[in-house]
Amino acid sequence: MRKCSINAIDSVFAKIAESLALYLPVDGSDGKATYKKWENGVKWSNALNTVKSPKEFFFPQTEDMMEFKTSGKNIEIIDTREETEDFVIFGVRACDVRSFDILDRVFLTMPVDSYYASKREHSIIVSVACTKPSETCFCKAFGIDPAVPKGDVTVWKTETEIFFESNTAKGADLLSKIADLTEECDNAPVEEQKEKINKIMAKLPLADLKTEAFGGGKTEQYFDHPAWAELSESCLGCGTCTFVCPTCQCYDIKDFNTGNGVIRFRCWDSCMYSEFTRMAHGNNRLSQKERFR
Amino acid sequence: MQRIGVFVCWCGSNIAGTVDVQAVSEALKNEPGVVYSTNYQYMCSQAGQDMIKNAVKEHNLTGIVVCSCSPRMHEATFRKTAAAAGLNPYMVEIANIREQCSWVHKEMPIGTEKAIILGKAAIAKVNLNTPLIPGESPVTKRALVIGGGIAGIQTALDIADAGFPVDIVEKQPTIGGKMAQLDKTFPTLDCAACILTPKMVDVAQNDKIRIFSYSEVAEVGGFVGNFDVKIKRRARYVKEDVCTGCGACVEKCPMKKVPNEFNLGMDNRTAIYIPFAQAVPKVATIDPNHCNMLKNGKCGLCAKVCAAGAIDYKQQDEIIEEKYGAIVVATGFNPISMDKFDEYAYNQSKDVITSLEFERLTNAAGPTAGKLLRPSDHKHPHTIVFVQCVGSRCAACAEKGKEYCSKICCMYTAKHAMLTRDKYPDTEVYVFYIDVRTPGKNFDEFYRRAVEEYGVHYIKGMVGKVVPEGDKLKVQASDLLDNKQLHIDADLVVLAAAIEPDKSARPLATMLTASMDTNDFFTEAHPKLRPVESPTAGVFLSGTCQGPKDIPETVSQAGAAASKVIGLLAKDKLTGNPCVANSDELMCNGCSSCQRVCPYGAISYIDKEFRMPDRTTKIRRVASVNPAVCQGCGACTVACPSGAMDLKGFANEQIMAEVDAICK
Amino acid sequence: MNKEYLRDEMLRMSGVNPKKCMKCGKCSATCPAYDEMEYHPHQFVSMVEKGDIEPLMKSESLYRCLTCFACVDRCPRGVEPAKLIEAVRLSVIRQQGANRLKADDVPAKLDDDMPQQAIVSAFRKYSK
Amino acid sequence: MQKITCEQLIEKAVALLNDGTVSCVLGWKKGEFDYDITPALFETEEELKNEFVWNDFCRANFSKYLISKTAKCEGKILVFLKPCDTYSFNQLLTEHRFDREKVYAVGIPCEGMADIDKIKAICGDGICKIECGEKIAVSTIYTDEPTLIDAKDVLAERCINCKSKKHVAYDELIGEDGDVIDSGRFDEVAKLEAMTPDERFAFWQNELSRCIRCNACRDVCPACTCEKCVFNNPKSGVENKSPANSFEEQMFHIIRAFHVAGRCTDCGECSRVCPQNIPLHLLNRKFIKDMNEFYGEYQAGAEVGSRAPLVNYTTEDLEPGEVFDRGNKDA
Amino acid sequence: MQMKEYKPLIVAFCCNWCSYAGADLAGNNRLNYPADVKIIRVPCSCRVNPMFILRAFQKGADGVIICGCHPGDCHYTSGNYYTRRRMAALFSMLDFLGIERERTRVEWVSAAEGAKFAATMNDFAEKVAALGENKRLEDLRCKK
Repeated sequence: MRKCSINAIDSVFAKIAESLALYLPVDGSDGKATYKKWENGVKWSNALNTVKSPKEFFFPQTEDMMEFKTSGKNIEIIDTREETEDFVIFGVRACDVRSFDILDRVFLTMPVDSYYASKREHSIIVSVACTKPSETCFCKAFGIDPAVPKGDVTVWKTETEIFFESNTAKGADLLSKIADLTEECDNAPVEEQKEKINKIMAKLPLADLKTEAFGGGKTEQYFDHPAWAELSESCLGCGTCTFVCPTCQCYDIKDFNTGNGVIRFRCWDSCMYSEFTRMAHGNNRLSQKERFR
Repeated sequence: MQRIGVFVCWCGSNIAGTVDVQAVSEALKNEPGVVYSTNYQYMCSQAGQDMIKNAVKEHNLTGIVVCSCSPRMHEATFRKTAAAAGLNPYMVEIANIREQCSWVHKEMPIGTEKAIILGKAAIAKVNLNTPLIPGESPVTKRALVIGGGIAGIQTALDIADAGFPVDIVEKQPTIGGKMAQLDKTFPTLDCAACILTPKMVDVAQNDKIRIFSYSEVAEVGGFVGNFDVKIKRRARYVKEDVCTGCGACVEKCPMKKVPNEFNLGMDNRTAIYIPFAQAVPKVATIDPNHCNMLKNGKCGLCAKVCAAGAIDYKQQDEIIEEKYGAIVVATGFNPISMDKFDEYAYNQSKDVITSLEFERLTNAAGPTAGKLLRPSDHKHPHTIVFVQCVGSRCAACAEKGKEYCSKICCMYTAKHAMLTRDKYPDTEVYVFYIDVRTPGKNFDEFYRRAVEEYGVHYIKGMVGKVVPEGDKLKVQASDLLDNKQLHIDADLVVLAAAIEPDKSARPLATMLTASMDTNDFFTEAHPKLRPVESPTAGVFLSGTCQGPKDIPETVSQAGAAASKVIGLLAKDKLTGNPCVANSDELMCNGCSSCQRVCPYGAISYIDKEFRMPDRTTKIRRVASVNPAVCQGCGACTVACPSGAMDLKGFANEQIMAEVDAICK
Repeated sequence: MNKEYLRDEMLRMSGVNPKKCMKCGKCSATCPAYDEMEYHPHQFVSMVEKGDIEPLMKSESLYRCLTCFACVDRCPRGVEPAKLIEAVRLSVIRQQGANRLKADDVPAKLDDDMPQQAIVSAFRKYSK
Repeated sequence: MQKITCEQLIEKAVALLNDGTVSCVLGWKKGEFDYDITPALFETEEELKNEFVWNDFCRANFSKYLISKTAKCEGKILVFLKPCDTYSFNQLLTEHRFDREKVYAVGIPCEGMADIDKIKAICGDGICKIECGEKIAVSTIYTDEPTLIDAKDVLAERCINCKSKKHVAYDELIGEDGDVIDSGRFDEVAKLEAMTPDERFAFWQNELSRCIRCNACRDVCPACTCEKCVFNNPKSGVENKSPANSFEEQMFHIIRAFHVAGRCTDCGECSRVCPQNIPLHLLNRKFIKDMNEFYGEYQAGAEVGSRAPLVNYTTEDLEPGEVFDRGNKDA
Repeated sequence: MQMKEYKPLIVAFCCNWCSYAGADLAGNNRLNYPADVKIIRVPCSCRVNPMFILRAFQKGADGVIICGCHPGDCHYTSGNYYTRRRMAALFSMLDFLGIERERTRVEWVSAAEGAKFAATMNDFAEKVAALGENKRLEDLRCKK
């Protein structure tokens, strides 16, 4: 485990940014945090989390897939993919780190989504432990430990210091880059923080949330539960939940005619939309209740 | 996918001079959907059109793009060509590479480049064209003529003559209008009554014509071929079908001091009256404002003397509903009020009169039995001053006069002057004029006769003021040619008052959604080529409601309007313009935005049952466009937030495709 | 002096557009001072339009106009001849020493029948 | 603090339910947390007594729900309307979006609603309990004592600039009716207008670039009641699910604002639901302000059946080029 | 300082009855205006949806002008009055978003005003050219 003073963090960022693109949560004018590329003067946000999850680094909201150009009556297909440079996502929370596992299960199992895979390969994830979870947090229910987030490097932030620990070779490599700015240390303050977080977690309103009711053969049992009707009653079908969700991974593939050719791109889709999975015969989710469920 | 043929026209050198037509047809060959592309010297020629027809057959074309002159020129031509080749005429688009390309750009490369882009835009549009079939609606074979003056009478007679039933709505108790009040008519000087009254009788006797006199149009709904009209028949307190017009009631009526409007108030009539001897229908009418029986229930003399038992004091206004295929507006004119012309002392002296009053004064059936006597003292006037352009050509003050020329005054004043000198040679007659306007057959000769043969003093100049002094009227005027100011002691001053549309025209125009100009004259669909049609389909214009005109002109326009009506009524079905708005009921939410902007009232709402995706049904209010009424302006399409409303032939997708093609 | 310049100056000063005139002569017909004038109101309009301003400037007519505005009121085209006359008059009396009525002249012109207002307005009209 | 108590409303609702006037009640109920009060349909006295809520967090405007609920419900629906909600209510009636006969509207006075972001800014995250009384008492897991906050200090922006405390539609009113307020709601728009075009462009780029096109603004908007939005309709030519670039972000918001122009009652729901805190209401207010200035004061929803400025005209209207001249004069 | 002569792309929506005919008249009289102006015929200026205007900007137009009959002369009686209000509102909104004012215009051109049509297009093209490329309402994908 290595550490540095909290005041030194900007120079750590500067060091990383020398060789890698570095992204981290930054406060916006509206008080909400978003991931932004680090450059001199950009400050790491204290916010608990960003509005949009970092899944966007691997699975952007819109992503060009290929391009067609026509000349006369011939069509040329252009691969618009570019080699991704290595990049660091700094300050990812435990829950978001876990979401990558879920996305990986979708995008990295056969057939592998090469667009996703390429970005995933080039990424170095630096997670950060939570110290002040919100009342809306329920990560424990999914077996996520907010005090020990996964990722290539895990970071703990105390009042005065920042602690680093690498979990992977990529992570070790990153830490070696900033070795000059950090020093080896013991993990006592980190352990102390972990304990504190666990106590807070127990106090959260959703601490007792259990997921046992779902999964396995129980889905059917709950499929026609009246709660769906009740819950979907006030749903407007806006889709915000799916767009901010770190694990929602539905997308739509569309063509855009630029006038000089056609760009085929994919963009996020949401199961909350009435158009979602609409097929020639119509839609298999007929009302907001089905979509909500 | 369409199979499009592109035909580039050289228009001789008009296009080929600045546009490389060969390059254009080559470049457009590769556009999506294009299977054939060629160019030719004159595409609109018979040979050119044959070329298109052959290409349609040979290449199985489904769409045609002609790169040529403005669509305003030859779109119709090429649509007919397409139709002749078995294509839907609306599968043709024109790229305007002449007026908007070769004629405005000088350099060949620039012109060619633009022509190619315009061609691409037209191709992009045709790719999205769909065959359009004009809607059809049945035609009610009955016409309505609003106004029973000479214009309305002539129109009604001509329509009836072609075998179609016609109804005339006249707000006065009799038809006849202004012409019935005239004495003689220029330039032939036939007596107005002698030529008008036989026509009135014809109307009365024609079994195809119904007269709703003393009636007004209360409401107009529907559209061309299918108007629904409510006519309000005002209570005349006399049963029209029973009254024989014997006049016994008029004789006995004790209320004899009612100003007689037919003689412009220059004498009196009774409370129950027949406007004039030749009135049609010749039926008595009780004036409720003056009848003692109706006002306070005391009298009832007329009912007692009526042998036919036609009097009915309890009669009520009645609403008649009728369907019509066409409506003719013939609401006519009135002289403007002289109240604002203090300088002419019209309101101060009885001996300052308008020309229409002069007509009554010289009419044998008028208040003086045709003798020209001054209204004030019934003496014969020896010096008469006629003033032209009173309120006409007056641009200074809208409240006072009218900016336009009233057209008829020069001629009737010449007539009045001439007739006065003819009957009373001892009278000095002065006519003050700004210009004498006499275009018309035998018109100028007529005016010259007044000057040369009858010795009327025509003076170029204007009357500045008229001051009553004793029994004389002191007239101060200018003589511009002599550069003198004249002072004439006149016995009678006659003002050629400007004419204006009848006051009922404006509310009627609103009911008909027919447009009017700022002077309240009805606007014609085209000032030259469609002079008797209103822009509102199925509404036609006859007579002075459209603009000042004399009797011959009115009669010819009345005939023209009738022929248009006959042309319309002769059809069993009307085919409309297929480029009309269309609402996608699945998307429409019935918000009414479109209805509010529709200038034609073409949009209505219906409750329609929809099958929902979850297999339930739902009743929703949705917009429905009447294609026979819609003129295809597209105002509704932009008012519609959901895009449910679209315009056929100019659909959102089509215009966007053009934008895309242009902005490549 | 340049005709066009003079004309434009008159039009600018008066704000009148003589082109609106349809030569009906109603201004002259209505003018109470017609016979006193060498050039009559309608002539003012047409002469100004043609640029024949100098004869007008020399004419006594300028001072015969009563400025009663009858011509302005009656003109069917809204030409406002009196304003043109006023403009020509002003262009004369604004010249050095061209005041038509000097203060010294006033006492001599007084008579008992003349209303005070006439004096005051004449003084205003005829001197700068 | 609200002047009307929750008990009063429950009592009214129960009475109307029991005497058969209405068959269901559209009201508020507690969500997962004390501050996320959600709209709910109540059908029994028991549900009402157990779950109905009325406090400083009952922000949702029910008007839009009436479209689907009136179509579904057999009998009449009781709906509680805050003054601002009544404008949307009327506007939807103007557009024939639901059957007035099927609604029993009870107007309730509103003292303004609290903005949870403002509360969190004061007392931090981890809120476990909120009690609305004289003051709003907020307990968090990080503090022992609840923080007491004056509701006036945490009013939502739209409530600070409340345009009217007057109910323009109701069958029955509980409490006293207020007046239309001369609010400063256009101040922010005027401030932007006073900027240079470059500053304005920068401002909006910063705001709109955050848009994730979740469509929450549209879906909550009581004026956006199209059966199918043009942005969902592949045939419209502007359909998109996600904004690919700054153009599409701008286009969505320009067109949306244009489509609701003259129909927007300025209820502020769009900005409330935006997860990215984009001040969308400013676009709508710009249209309202412009139209007030160009064509005379017009408040959408103030009366049923009124003709909105964009579906109306006079022959003397100003020319499109003149709107800038005016702008310069004002600036 | 201009690198290459910059040619703006201008889309003109012309109503069929007045302005399109006015453009035809400009052609009849051989009155020049820049070839950068491309005309799209619409039945009435009120057919022009704000979406068309934005679409044109998206696809690379640098200026959009809408021409219709003079107020009071609309073939459909009131179409251009609605255009006037809609475009006033839209232009004001574009301005509010910081889009250059001179990129959009409404002009009334009658069928008799060929000269006005040409003059308007010359003037508009000049003003748009002075602004340079449309950067604020562009869709970079369309500029590849």
